[in-house]
Amino acid sequence: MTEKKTPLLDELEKGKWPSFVTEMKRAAVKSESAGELLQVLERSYVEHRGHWKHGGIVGVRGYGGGVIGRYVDEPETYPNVAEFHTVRINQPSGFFYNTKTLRTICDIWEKYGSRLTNMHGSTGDVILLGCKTEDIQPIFDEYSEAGFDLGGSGSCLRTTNCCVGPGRCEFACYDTLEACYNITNEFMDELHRPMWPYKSKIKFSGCANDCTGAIARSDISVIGTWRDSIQFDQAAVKEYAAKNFDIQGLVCDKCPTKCLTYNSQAQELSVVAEDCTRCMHCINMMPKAIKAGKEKGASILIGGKSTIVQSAFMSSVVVPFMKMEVESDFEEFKDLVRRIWDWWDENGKSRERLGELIYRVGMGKFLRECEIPAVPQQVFRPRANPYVFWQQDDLDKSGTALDGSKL
Amino acid sequence: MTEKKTPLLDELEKGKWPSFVTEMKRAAVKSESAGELLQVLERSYVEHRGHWKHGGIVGVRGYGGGVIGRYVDEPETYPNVAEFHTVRINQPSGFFYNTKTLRTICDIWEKYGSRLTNMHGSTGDVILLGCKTEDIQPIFDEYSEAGFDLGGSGSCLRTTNCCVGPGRCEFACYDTLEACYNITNEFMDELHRPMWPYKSKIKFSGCANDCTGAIARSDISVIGTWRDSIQFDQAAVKEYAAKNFDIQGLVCDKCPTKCLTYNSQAQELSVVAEDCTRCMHCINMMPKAIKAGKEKGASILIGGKSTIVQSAFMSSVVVPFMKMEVESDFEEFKDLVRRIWDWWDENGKSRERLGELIYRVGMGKFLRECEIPAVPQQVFRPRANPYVFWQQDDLDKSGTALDGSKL
Amino acid sequence: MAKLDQGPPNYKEMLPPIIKENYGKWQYHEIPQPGVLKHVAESGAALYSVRVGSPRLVSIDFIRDICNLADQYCDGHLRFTTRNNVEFLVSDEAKLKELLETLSAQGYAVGGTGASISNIIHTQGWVHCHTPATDASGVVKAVMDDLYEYFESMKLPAKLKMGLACCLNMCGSTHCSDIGIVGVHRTPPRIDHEKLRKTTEIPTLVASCPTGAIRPDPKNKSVVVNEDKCMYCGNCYTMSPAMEIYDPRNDGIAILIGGKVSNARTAPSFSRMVIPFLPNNPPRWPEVTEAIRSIIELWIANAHKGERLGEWIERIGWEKFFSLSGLPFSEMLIDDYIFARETFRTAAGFKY
Amino acid sequence: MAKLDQGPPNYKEMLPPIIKENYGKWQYHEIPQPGVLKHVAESGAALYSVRVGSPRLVSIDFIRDICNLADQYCDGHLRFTTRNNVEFLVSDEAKLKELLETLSAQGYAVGGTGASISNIIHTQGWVHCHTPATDASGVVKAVMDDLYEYFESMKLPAKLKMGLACCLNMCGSTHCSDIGIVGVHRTPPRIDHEKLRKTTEIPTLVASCPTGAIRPDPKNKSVVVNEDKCMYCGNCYTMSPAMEIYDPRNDGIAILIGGKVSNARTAPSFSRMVIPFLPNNPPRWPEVTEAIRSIIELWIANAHKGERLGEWIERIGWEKFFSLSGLPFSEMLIDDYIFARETFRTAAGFKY
Ligand code: SRM
Ligand code: SRM
Ligand code: SRM
Ligand code: SRM
Ligand code: SF4
Ligand code: SF4
Ligand code: SF4
Ligand code: SF4
Ligand code: SF4
Ligand code: SF4
Ligand code: SF4
Ligand code: SF4
Repeated sequence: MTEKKTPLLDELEKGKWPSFVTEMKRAAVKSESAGELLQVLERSYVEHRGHWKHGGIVGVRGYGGGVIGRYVDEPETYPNVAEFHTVRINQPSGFFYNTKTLRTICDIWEKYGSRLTNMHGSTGDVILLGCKTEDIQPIFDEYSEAGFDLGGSGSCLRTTNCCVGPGRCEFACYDTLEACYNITNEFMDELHRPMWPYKSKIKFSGCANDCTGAIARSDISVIGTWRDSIQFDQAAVKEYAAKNFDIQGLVCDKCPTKCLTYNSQAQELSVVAEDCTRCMHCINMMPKAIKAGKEKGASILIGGKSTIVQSAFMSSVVVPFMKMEVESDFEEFKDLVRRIWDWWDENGKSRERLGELIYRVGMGKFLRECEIPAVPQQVFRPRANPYVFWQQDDLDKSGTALDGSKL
Repeated sequence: MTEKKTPLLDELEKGKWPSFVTEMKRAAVKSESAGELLQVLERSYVEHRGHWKHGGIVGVRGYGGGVIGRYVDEPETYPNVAEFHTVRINQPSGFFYNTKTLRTICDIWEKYGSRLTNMHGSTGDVILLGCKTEDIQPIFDEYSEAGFDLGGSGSCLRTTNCCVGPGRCEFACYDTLEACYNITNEFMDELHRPMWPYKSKIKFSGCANDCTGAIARSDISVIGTWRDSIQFDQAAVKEYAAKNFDIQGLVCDKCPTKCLTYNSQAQELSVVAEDCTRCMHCINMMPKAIKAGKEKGASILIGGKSTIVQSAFMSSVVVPFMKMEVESDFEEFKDLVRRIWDWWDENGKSRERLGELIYRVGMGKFLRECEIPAVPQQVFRPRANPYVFWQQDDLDKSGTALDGSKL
Repeated sequence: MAKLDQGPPNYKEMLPPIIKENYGKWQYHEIPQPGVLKHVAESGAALYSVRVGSPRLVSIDFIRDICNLADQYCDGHLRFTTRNNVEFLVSDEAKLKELLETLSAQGYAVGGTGASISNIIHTQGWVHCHTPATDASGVVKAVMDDLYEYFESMKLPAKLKMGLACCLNMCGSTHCSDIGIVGVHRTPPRIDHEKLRKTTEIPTLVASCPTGAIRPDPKNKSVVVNEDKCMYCGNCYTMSPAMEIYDPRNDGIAILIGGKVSNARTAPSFSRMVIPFLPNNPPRWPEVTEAIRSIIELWIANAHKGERLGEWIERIGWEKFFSLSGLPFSEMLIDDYIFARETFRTAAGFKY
Repeated sequence: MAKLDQGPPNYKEMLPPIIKENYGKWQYHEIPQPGVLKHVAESGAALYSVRVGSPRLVSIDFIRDICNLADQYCDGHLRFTTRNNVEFLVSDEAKLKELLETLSAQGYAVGGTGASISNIIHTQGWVHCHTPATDASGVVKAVMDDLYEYFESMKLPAKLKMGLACCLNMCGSTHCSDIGIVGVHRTPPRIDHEKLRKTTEIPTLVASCPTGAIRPDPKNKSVVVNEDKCMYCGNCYTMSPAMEIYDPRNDGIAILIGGKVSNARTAPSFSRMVIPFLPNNPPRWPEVTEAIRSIIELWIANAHKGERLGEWIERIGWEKFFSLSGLPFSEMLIDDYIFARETFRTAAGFKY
């Protein structure tokens, strides 16, 4: 298949890091499109430019997204990748797989596609990289039959994503895997039928280490936390001390609020719980000895996104603490995001992400209209200007003649 | 004179802080306008509103500013303050006076005005508070004769201002008094004949304590500093130690860069000079033992102003270090501000302060067009977005077809 | 004819001999007692400066009084500070005690040095300006009376610098003060269409509104204000007398705290709004004096030695300040202007 | 007919028995060696996760290979990480050593745990996207080859998280990475007027430009670009295929550093530009790999233990970073976009 030479790409088969070129060549053994893709890429390496175009809308019946249309710019030269679309398959929570499921993915893709995938896309999907327009519906049909569904693309709820959480992490403050699964299922319509001003993303991290990068990468960032005090196992503290672990220097001195004290005599830790910001540092350093509090839940932060158009935004706190209970079906969270999306849908301009909208119209208006109480946790610091929008109805206007007449 | 009652204001003659009401009453003994001013003010206290209007342009021949026109809103009721203008007299550097000069100010004002003044206005002027239109020119003529000049108002260089500096402060890193005097004299035309988009202010502080509030209150902030290392008098350090002054806790622990070390054994201080940011803290705490470096000068910061219109701005560094030498007549500084004002004058919109203009068009453009080198000291941190305006002339455009044709 | 452009009086003529002799040669200073600075020069000479509070709005009688004192104790030399206090410059130590006694006898306020509250930088208010939302001198008098103990002593954790501005123009430079007292309007301007037609250039007026709330109304040869967009800055009133914005029932005072301008330890910082509105209640503005006193007492009780008000709050966190102070938090305090974004808590770490 | 809206496969069916049994009951973890995590549950059960680097762009053959390994050593269970690595989930300690040996024999890359460099989050590049200014997989391969020693060991001061995005859309989320590699265009879009007339809604296109550089040109039924206002973001090209922006001679890579997303110790922070441009030099992008290596080595040499790249730079100051690194500073690195102001040094304190 790959008779044509790829001298530049071949260079990238050397070195210790696993090679995507090798992977492309493996795919190309049985896939003509993968073979041509290598040629197109080699040419890009020579010319320092890409050769792909976006184009007409491609998709499956009943959905508005999930497929990214892509065409090579010289279809005559590269007929096998003239159409080379991407299909996004919604991944299982936490990227957990059994081999049967993975093999099913491979088997179907082998029938129709380039044999190339991304495991996974940057949002979280299984990315099936490169197929023809005519095959899109059959591909979907077969995957659907096998228990898979498409992920998001376009102005919709995008594929949600979560950290490994309680599946394998002692730090998880809520069930990220179940939250992601349950909430994704709740919002199937929002995921599959784009109808908003722009895309919206949710990421679930079990604690403030934020292993999904939610705060930077999702409009709605759900970050596990707790409301009471961190807990100590003082026997385990002593074990760390016995191993000459520098508790004072590496743990206490780096506590951002200096609320953690090490008594080196007694070899015991103590904390001023109300001053702890639950940053996770001490827990990270001494997982055997320090644990999160008992009253667990999550902070909800809103507005994260990358650079286009108004600059990158990080999410910021809107609900400092919310219970994320499987038992109550995450109702409080679902209600909240519904209110927020409705508001955004009503007020947002085309291609305006949630964070940009809040910035444009003001956090105060956002909170008021979404019925979220204002609390000091929402800001690093209060406003520096005195330009308050007063609710005119709350004022005593009896003496104010607004028509210009003297008072 | 003040037959009329002022029960609310009378309340403000009580208490330990010196009373402006008492001052107004003293003036009112011989000044009818001061008497009426008391009435107007009492009425404001009753009604919770002001009674002053701005109005037509008032001024003196040859100048475009220096006088603030003011009229009461009910001239029939208050004929003596129907016209009640303010004259701004440029103060001597550092607010130093001999009593002869002060008495001259009083004597002339007694002849024409309300007998009321502000010592001083918030920008720095001697504020002569309240006179009639017809008296403005004679007032100016007499003050001028006696060696005074008007300060600024309108879209001009405003009255400059400086800290006490070498006159009485061991911290002064350049001669603030002379700089203020010399530079004010250089820019008489800019001060007296408004011609810019808006006002521009300069304040001179002898060190980073910034006792004029320059960084917050002036478009051009000249803040004394040094380029080499702070100096110690170790004998004096020992004296502080002997008095049980907590050198470690109150000085070293609060050094922002932790570059200052106290050897409590030897009772000696040492510094990593290249890490010192010259914040003044240690010098403030131990003025007998720690001194600024020998190579003194100033940092020039640009753009400070208060809230109207785009929010308050603080000045930011444009020239990290400049010699401020009396001998060279402050030439480097004068050249710099001329370039900056010219650029502002050319590019600024009406009522756009320098800081707002720089924000609008970009710091990079400002630096480039004012021929100021870009250095990392100008920013806390570099840009977080990749939206660089590339100078197209520096690029290799030979392969770029800008007319839309294929490359 | 008046001489033009002769510039301010030459400061050199104002300096007392001790300063001329030791100009730029000062070695250190001490504060022997509140209100008295002792500066010692390399030559060994010592200059005593006695700081006296001033209402700033003073009669020429006041100026003549202090001139008399300066003649008597300072060989005719004195100065004012950048905070409008008077400083008597005493070069003869013998005269220091006498001066202090005289000042005390005559009821002058001596203090404002070191870890104290000095005078409040302030503005014109109802005395002379046309846009005030509150008075200046009156509020200052009420607050300084209330806090006088902290002016005449040096028992605060650090210096406390206050500013007052009677409207959002902020002539009092309250934007970087430990405590800023700002007069605020809360209702949109009222348009006097007739006056507007006579006095105002409409495009300039329209351009002056920072939020774009003013639209031209060509039919009416006037303008309309979109009241939802107005945040009552009064900039339009500065541009046009036909846009009156004062409103006795709704004007009042906002409190912003935690700013500073010195670079000592921490970078200069803006003051932050903690109370969006207190009523104008002359002559003594009790709501304002009480609010300020509570904040100061909280600071005294909790700050480390040497910690400015804002430095303390930044250390404990603004959310903690609100819980300690009991001040109500509301969306009014959340920034929604141009640079709002940097104030949002883009982090999962905070105190409850 | 396909079933609609059935949602993703249920993760519960994917979990190995040890996880089902100890779900939410994990007690602590250790990293016995680079690339191996040991999680111990309250029950005493221990799960070993072996992390293997992946090129992410993989063939189904690769997936089948790892399935075979998972069948052999993990009872058919594995997962991927949020950074696209593979994790073999070994519940039987006996099989751990065997697995590691097999992986080593077959040339898999084991590592990426603890204080190491893990995989680089990245994007499509020249492989599949239409707006790239550089390739993704190729640059990642070149950089990871060069830094491989830091993947397979844990000798860094702290974790180092890298991201690559092939254009300013930043799908690789480089904006909060320790090191972000971003493809940048540097010349304005080239308008294909004919195509534009056929494909593009002009008002939408005009609205898409963040700097207002695009004006309608009604005469020509097309648009004009004010090149002085364009900062080459490519947003117009996303909106219209008639606005081609790639430019082989001038496209390349910018390096942004010092960001993070975790809340540990310090708040999440954006990455900051330290190198505005490096050329596209495939296949190995030597300028890029060298620049990154120098930054990392400087960090290793100077940071405190446990200090992320950005935490180190914030401690010493960015001006100091520039003097230590010798990287040239220029106005390109000074922000001039919407939130520029907060980056200006509004303080007199800095290092030379
Ligand atoms: C495939 C993927 C990159 C990858 O290789 O993994 C991707 C690829 C594209 N992204 Fe993205 N984005 C991908 C994750 C992201 C992320 C990361 C994330 O979700 O965590 C971001 C940053 C976070 C965010 O949402 O802001 C991201 C921010 C963008 C943006 C800028 C959005 C913004 O508001 O700033 C665009 C531009 C747009 O929407 O027009 C964009 C647009 C695109 C388009 C659709 C460009 C286009 O107009 O054709 C790319 C299609 C490439 C292709 O050939 O398939 N992509 N994109 C990722 C999706 C895979 C998946 O479903 O799992
Ligand atoms: C007199 C004085 C207040 C005082 O009581 O001390 C004052 C009084 C006025 N200021 Fe001011 N400003 C005074 C110092 C300041 C300062 C402080 C400073 O200079 O350090 C500021 C803040 C710093 C700055 O420049 O930003 C200041 C910021 C303003 C502004 C807002 C400017 C801005 O860009 O934000 C205005 C509005 C304007 O220019 O239209 C303003 C406008 C005014 C006007 C002219 C309002 C008007 O349109 O009539 C006031 C005249 C009052 C009167 O009745 O005389 N005044 N003004 C101060 C001048 C006395 C002097 O010459 O010494
Ligand atoms: C007289 C005056 C300068 C003048 O030219 O008039 C002055 C004089 C001195 N200042 Fe100042 N400062 C003066 C206004 C200021 C201002 C501006 C202001 O008040 O609006 C500031 C900046 C305020 C801010 O940061 O918000 C200022 C911030 C300082 C500091 C830094 C304090 C800090 O830790 O942040 C020092 C150092 C110290 O006191 O330790 C200082 C130190 C000093 C020293 C000790 C300098 C010296 O060695 O002579 C002087 C006596 C201070 C004292 O009163 O305790 N001076 N000083 C001003 C007196 C105003 C007043 O009447 O109260
Ligand atoms: C497997 C994974 C979650 C998943 O669902 O896939 C994961 C797993 C763990 N993370 Fe993470 N993190 C994972 C991505 C992240 C991310 C997101 C990212 O990489 O884009 C972050 C935020 C990065 C940032 O701040 O820029 C992240 C920030 C942390 C931190 C905070 C580090 C810090 O000091 O800033 C910890 C705590 C620690 O390691 O001390 C942590 C700790 C951990 C622990 C120790 C949690 C535990 O007890 O199991 C896990 C092993 C860490 C290790 O590899 O050393 N994890 N972790 C992700 C592995 C990615 C990879 O293949 O390398
Ligand atoms: S975010 Fe927290 S709970 Fe989730 S994997 Fe990372 S450390 Fe564990
Ligand atoms: S979680 Fe963070 S803030 Fe809380 S005690 Fe530990 S290190 Fe300190
Ligand atoms: S700014 Fe510095 S030099 Fe000037 S008076 Fe204040 S402490 Fe002295
Ligand atoms: S001047 Fe400031 S930074 Fe320098 S040593 Fe003294 S306290 Fe430290
Ligand atoms: S703050 Fe406002 S009201 Fe007060 S003097 Fe300045 S312009 Fe006038
Ligand atoms: S008060 Fe300010 S915001 Fe309101 S209309 Fe006037 S200028 Fe605009
Ligand atoms: S970063 Fe840009 S070029 Fe790369 S995949 Fe995303 S949209 Fe495409
Ligand atoms: S590249 Fe960006 S800035 Fe330039 S014209 Fe297109 S949208 Fe506007």
